[in-house]
Amino acid sequence: MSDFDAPFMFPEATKPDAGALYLELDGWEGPLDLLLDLARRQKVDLRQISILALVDQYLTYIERAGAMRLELAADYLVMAAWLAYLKSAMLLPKDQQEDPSPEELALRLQLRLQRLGAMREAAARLMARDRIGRDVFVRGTPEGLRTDRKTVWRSDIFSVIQAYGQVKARTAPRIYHVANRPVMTLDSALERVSAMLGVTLEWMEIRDFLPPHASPELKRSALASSFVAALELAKRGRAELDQDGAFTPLRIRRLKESVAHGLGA
Amino acid sequence: MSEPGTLERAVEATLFASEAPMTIDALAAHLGGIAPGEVREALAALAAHYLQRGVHLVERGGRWHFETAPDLAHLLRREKEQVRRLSRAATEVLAIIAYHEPVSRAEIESIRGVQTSAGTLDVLMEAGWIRLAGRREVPGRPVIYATTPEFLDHFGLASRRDLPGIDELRAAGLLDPVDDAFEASMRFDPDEAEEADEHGANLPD
Amino acid sequence: MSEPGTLERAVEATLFASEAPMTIDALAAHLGGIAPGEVREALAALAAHYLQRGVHLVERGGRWHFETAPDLAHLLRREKEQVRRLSRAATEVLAIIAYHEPVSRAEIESIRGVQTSAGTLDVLMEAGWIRLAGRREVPGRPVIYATTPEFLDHFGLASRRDLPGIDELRAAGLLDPVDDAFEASMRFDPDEAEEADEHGANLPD
Repeated sequence: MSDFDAPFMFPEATKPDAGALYLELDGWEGPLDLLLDLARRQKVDLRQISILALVDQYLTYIERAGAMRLELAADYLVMAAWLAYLKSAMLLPKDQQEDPSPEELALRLQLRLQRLGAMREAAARLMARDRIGRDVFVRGTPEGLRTDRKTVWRSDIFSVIQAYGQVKARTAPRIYHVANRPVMTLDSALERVSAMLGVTLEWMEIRDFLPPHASPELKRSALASSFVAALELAKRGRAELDQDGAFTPLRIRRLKESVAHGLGA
Repeated sequence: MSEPGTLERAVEATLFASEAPMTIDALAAHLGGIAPGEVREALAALAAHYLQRGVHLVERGGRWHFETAPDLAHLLRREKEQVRRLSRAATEVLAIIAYHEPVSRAEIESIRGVQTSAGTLDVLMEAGWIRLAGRREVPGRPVIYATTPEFLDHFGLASRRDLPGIDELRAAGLLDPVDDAFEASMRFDPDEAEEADEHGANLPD
Repeated sequence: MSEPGTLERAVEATLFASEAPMTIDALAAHLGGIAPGEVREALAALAAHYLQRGVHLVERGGRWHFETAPDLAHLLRREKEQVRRLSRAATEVLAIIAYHEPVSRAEIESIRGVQTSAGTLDVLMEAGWIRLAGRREVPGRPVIYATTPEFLDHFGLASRRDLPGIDELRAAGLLDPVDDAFEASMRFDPDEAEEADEHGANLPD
């Protein structure tokens, strides 16, 4: 909606209360409606209508209503004021006119009346058509169409057997066999290394702690356990470790003063 | 009299029994996957057959149904089934929506020159004749309205092209906004036209 | 084709639109005081005309109305069959019932190791493959289930003894750890996997 429409925007006509005004204006849904009705009384095509004559009719109508001491609704008065301005502008010499020219304003008013008129006529023709429930009727008691959905289930014997196999496989109690691998536990490594450290105060390589005739698998395990045991003893202050560099032989020897502390520290 | 074909009879029975108008696709599906083209042919044969009878087969917005012949209206009119009498405001709003759809409330109001009370659109919605048709992608994103298939049905229109006088109205530019019509008739510089708007708005204050 | 007379068309439209069957007198009165004899003639002409159509004009206890031709009655209630594959959960339950019948729900659950939704058993009942087979005479008297002759039929079994035993299942690799078997089944039947959740009973709506 453009700004131009603003002066023509009024609340929809309310039901007449006891107000005498509405005895006169009740028939119209706002000023544009009244204007359209007045325009129709010129009995010419809305395109040929004389806006000046229309303005006069409106103002006369409003005046007469005022003379009958009716309270006029504000929107009708606003329209009256706007039309009075339009009329005076139309009567002025052309060269004194500003933009927009009164002709333009009049044309806009005319276009709006044409559009409202067209829709009013269209509405009337629409309502006059053969309408269902008034002029034409659909079947009084249609039986109705029903669609019952039925599910047909599909499966096959292999799926059933396979499902059963899976249930059995899934729920069968499971027995786990843990292979008995040759290992040296940390405890026994700790014992071995402690015992061997007690023999001498000299540096010994950690490899010397390994059982000499063990299988390669046990040797790997013994090496790892002995290394951890050596670290543990060093932590307890019972031994010290020494290594020249990465991957060089790791050596270990007993700390003399550690004798006093004992193993349980 | 030539005997009706099997499909013709099936379509006839289905539409007689249906509680609502049916599209060709719905008919085809209901009849167990008949080709829509065959259904269309059967409908054409049926419509021709019923043309001279007391009941007509009609298409409304792509949906088909039987209804009593319009020329028998005087015999059938019933008080108890009187259709709801619409207020003048409601009939105008309905016409504006039908001829301009989709259209926003502000656009309706600019044509009518009065505000539209909320109840007016509600009445039309409740009757099932108009529906919300999304939003206009302009500032404020106003809701826009359009008519429904039930509207075409109720007023006996095969499609919106059958709206009385719509072609003439369109040709006369009476379905164009005032601004467009104004510019067309003034062949005016649009900038000046905008200025004119502003002045127009300020004058009556 | 002879054109129907005015009265015939009026009677046709009136009966079409009427919400209840009408007697000849009611029709005569509705049509503005036509002689009942004329109405009777119109009805006879109409009934003859509709005899070969999809809709018939019939008299029931002195009242006339239109109804669907008897040979097309099936169009009013159409059954739409939808073929669906049994979900994984339902297949498992069915297999357990087949192998262990008669079996209670609690027993099924203890064999499957998961809870069984009521819908799963409903689906199998609906499919006609299992039936209630009484109650187990233990505390709580739980319902027990067994397979039906339709089950044997559908799965092509002469009797339940045709079901492969555990040893055969093992030999066929069907007792392999679930992961392997599951993957094998994925390759075998992709759409099964989609339904593989516990609630996959897929109740019809």
